[in-house]
Amino acid sequence: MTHRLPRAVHSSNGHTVFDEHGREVPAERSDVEDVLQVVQRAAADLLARSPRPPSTLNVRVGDVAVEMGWTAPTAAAPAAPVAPVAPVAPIVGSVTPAAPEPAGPTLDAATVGTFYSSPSPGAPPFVNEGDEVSPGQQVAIIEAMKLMLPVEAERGGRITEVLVGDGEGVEFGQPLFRLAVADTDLAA
Amino acid sequence: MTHRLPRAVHSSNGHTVFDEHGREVPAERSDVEDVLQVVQRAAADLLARSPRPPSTLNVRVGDVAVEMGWTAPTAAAPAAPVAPVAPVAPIVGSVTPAAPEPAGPTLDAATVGTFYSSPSPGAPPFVNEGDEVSPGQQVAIIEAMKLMLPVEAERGGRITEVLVGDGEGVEFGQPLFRLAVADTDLAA
Amino acid sequence: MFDKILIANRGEIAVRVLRACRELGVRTVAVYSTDDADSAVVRMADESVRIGPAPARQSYLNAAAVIEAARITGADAIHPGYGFLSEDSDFAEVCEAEGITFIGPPPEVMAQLGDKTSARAAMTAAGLPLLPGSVEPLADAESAQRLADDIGYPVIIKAAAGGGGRGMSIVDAGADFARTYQQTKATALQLFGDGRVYVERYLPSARHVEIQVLCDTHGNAVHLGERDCSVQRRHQKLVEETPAPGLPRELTDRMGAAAVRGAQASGYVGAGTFEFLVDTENNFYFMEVNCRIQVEHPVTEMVTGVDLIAEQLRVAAGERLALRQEDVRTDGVAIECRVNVEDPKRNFAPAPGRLEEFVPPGGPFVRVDTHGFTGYKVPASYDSLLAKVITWAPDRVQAIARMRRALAEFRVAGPGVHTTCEFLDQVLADPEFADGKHDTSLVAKLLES
Amino acid sequence: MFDKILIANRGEIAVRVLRACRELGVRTVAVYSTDDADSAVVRMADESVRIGPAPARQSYLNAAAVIEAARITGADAIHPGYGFLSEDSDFAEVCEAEGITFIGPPPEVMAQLGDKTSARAAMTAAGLPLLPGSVEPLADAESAQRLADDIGYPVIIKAAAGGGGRGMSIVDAGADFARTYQQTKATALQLFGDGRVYVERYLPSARHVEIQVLCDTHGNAVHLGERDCSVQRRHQKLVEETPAPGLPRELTDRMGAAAVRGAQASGYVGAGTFEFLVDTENNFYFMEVNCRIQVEHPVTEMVTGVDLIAEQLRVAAGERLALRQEDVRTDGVAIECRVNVEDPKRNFAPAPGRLEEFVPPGGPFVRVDTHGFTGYKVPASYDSLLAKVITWAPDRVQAIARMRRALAEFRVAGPGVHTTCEFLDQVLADPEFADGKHDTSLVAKLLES
Repeated sequence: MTHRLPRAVHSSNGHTVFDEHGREVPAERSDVEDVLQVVQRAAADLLARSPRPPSTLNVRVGDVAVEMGWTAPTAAAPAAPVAPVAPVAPIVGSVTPAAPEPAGPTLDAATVGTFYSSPSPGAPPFVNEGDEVSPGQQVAIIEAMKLMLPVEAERGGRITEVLVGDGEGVEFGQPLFRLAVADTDLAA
Repeated sequence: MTHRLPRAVHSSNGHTVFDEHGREVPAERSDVEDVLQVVQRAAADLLARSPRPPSTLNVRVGDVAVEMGWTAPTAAAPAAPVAPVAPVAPIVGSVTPAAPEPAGPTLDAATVGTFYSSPSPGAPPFVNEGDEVSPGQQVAIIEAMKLMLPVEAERGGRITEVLVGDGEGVEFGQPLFRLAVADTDLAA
Repeated sequence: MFDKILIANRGEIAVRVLRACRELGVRTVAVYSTDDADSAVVRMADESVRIGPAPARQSYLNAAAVIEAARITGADAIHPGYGFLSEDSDFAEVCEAEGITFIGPPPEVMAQLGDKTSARAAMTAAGLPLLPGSVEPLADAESAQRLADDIGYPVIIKAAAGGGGRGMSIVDAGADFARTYQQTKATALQLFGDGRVYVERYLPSARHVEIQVLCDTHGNAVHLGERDCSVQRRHQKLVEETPAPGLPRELTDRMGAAAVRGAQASGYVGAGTFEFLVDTENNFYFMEVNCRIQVEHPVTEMVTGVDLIAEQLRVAAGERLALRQEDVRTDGVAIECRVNVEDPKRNFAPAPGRLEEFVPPGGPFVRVDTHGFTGYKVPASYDSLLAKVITWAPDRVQAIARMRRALAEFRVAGPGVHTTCEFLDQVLADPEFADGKHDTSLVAKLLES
Repeated sequence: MFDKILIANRGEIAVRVLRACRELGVRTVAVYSTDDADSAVVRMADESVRIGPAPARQSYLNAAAVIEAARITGADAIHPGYGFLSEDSDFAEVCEAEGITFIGPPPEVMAQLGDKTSARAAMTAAGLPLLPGSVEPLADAESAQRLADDIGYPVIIKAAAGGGGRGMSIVDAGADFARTYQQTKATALQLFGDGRVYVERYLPSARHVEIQVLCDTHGNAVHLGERDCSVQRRHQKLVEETPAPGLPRELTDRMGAAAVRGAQASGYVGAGTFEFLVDTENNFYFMEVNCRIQVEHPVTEMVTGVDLIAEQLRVAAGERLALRQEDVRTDGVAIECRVNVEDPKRNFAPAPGRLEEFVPPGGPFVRVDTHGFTGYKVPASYDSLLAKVITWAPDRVQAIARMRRALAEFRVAGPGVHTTCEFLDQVLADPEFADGKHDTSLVAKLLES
């Protein structure tokens, strides 16, 4: 039996990044799932019976709470008096991060500077999408104050996406690479 | 049986989703479901019976709470504060003004002025606590702009409390008397 | 000075009056309708009295309720703000009879100046220039048409009892006169209960320039310079500024002197505004007197340093004006933008609602007069003015830049809520406005384009 | 003028600088730490760059990160605000080397004036009066003690590299000197990495009065009058005002002239502040130069009409000062209160948190500089200044009344959040303050009572 639950992954930039699909976590999740399902059904039923879409919906059972809110249209938006309703599904499975990036662990910039994907102009990049990297392996350079600072993988995994172009400026904490990490690694 | 649960699943505007520590929830699932169903039914019934869509709806039974809120459709609607909602009872029998006084129908001042409980100084009051009044019966005087305006009972009932002292100033809508009204009358 | 003042108004002006009271150590009574129970002035006032339900006729226009509220709270004066009862000479008279000071001119002065025809007669007598037209209300349609033909078209027909841009119609050609005349009379009767109208020459590209005066009960009067209110939409002012751009100082000084002359001739007391039209040849013509504080008074305050509401209170309390004309110095340029909860995209339809976000601008030389706050629900029952943003700078270019900065940082959001901020910015960005060469037709041109 | 300015600061001053940029049509880059991602300046800026985690050392004090942020955004100038890197001459030098204009005095001038001993030497040479004491840092404890004995007690021992009230100790009697001397040296070494100290006479009831100067790169310099900053708690200013109450105009004019002389002698460029102590006999003594914009600069702006930040930008861009000394006119009185998120009941412990309610004061002659807004979470990582409330009035009595009105209407609430509003009101209500007879001991006396 598998259990799907939100699981927070804290990345090094201090922002909370969530696994979108729910990873294995070692808690007794069957109960969790059941209670949440109950709560969700309650919320969904309430929504279905609601004469018009609510702007907020909270369902709480003891320590379990589902709270929904729909963003009000901004002043610039057309005069729709009622905000569009989000689908119900995200209530339970919802683990989307606050950041606009899709979920998944990333390797982030440790400093502001200019990102270089290869050791020198014209040279092949340190890593390509699809490459496996091991912890400590150099994957890029960030130039800051004329110093070439190596960027090393903090963890191992497979590079699924290079998020910054060669020569682009990056800010502190900006994701540079997206990684696919083995489940066992993630759970650690 | 214990359940390890996320402390709160909070989906507001598609933003934050918490999984803080995973906490013990004392309720049994079946109980949860039962109580929730009760609460949910109560909320849905309230919605169905509500003469017009409420702006907020909270139902809470012990640890179980359902709260719903709607944005006011347009600004033309009467002031419906998006504040925590009053007990469920008034939704049905709503006869009280939005004043902070305890529930129960009241006879309210129709104008700003000075309240007199009797026809002339020294005379006995129009009504005393415990008196039965019938619709249209004069119960007091409000003096405004040197005019002695009779205050008449809008409805019949028993005066349970005189809320304003003789000679005191009253504002528009201020409750003057509290009434006890027969249930049949209230439901009408 | 008074002990306790009742503020017979709502919205930003009620807050403005309260602030002046507080700074002078005067206690305050707010009155409010059911819709305004959670308003800023009610939160801020020492006391508050609910005077009626939402409709203004039953609350803010309900003289009896306001007087009773003053009586039960023991207020010794009433500040009427603008609109509502502020120019109601009957109300001022009742206050007087009740021993409550009405903060404004004496009732008989209000009555004389509030009626456009008697005001015109008084100002003609005081030697102020008027546009060619009828001094007396028009007797009948035929004599009206003859007069209009004499003046030459376009002419404007105005309700004698009108004001604030209501009850007036422009006639471009003699053939249209009779019909418009009847319509305007009918409208005037309906709006003001008074069908008298008069006619005068219409200046299509005139500037609307007004003079602020301040008079005490001892016969002293000063003017505090002019305000240009030429940015109007359907006779509703949107942007006001001082000094009037491009007008020679010599001209505005003469206008100021004329206003003081008119005020003294009519026995005016308190703060008042003399409205003039200025044509393209810099001739000025008396239009009307506003016997109250104006919405746009802050621009005058910003360049003179004078707190006009505090001055109203002082002269109403019988104090002598501390200011002499030679003490009035104006410095720099001030602009006011009226931020309304209206949707410019839907023909400026009211767009009130709950302010989920409300962050007014701030910082150097920016003043905001508002009753808004985060969480406030703007009621639909009243006018749409939410905030006045006023900026000051040493010169007009900087004052405009500052205003555009301020409007850009004003954040107002809520379901169904729209404001005129962006539209105001369009006005400010217009080259004609930037050059100070605009007139009252600017907004119409912008909206057509 | 610059094309794009990076604002190397946070809080209210970052917003203040952004406003000046916007009014001048300059694009802005905000830099921010992880804790400040949702801050006002980040919301308002054209671009923003996260430069590090919450601790200032890794973000706002991280010169390399700031420079890199300027480089990747193409900013051509950096405004450092106050605090953080604003008086770091090394940072200014790096900016210069990188071809980025540092908005402040040249690095060598900053270095000279930033060190109290070389500043004292320079100002002595320029003919400014100094308190009796050591011009050079003290060589050893014995010679220090001898000097202190000569000066007479009380004396104050100050870190040469100190500032902002840190690294200074008062010695009341010769017996305590040696111990305090060692302690102060140790503290100075710890705080500033520089154990050099000097000693001078301590004036227990002196007034803290500072002069604002403005200098361009063409050798022109003006002063914009004084500010009195005598209301301090533990050397932290709480209330500032201009003009300094009770000081003769002739005295402040002389102080202004001295400041201009000192600025020109040292090759100063930009906005700077010369701090003086004024004793009870109206003698004034140079204390230090602050080579940056001051927190309390708005009071000067309110009485002169000069936008000091805009002037900083103009002179940094090489423009000549448009102001001559004779153009600088001051009008009325301005007071600033610093509203901190601190709990006066718990010895002014920081009390930050989420601002569930935040309604700043407004209306006539009230200015608020703040980065706060409803919903903002004040981080605990930085200093506690939440807002500066500045009021203006024709005279001091009215300015105080206005300030008390403004503080009373300032609504700030949230879990764990406290402000100093009420305490500030106590200061303003104090008869000694009202009379303008207070000195730097006022707050301590109020807190003891």
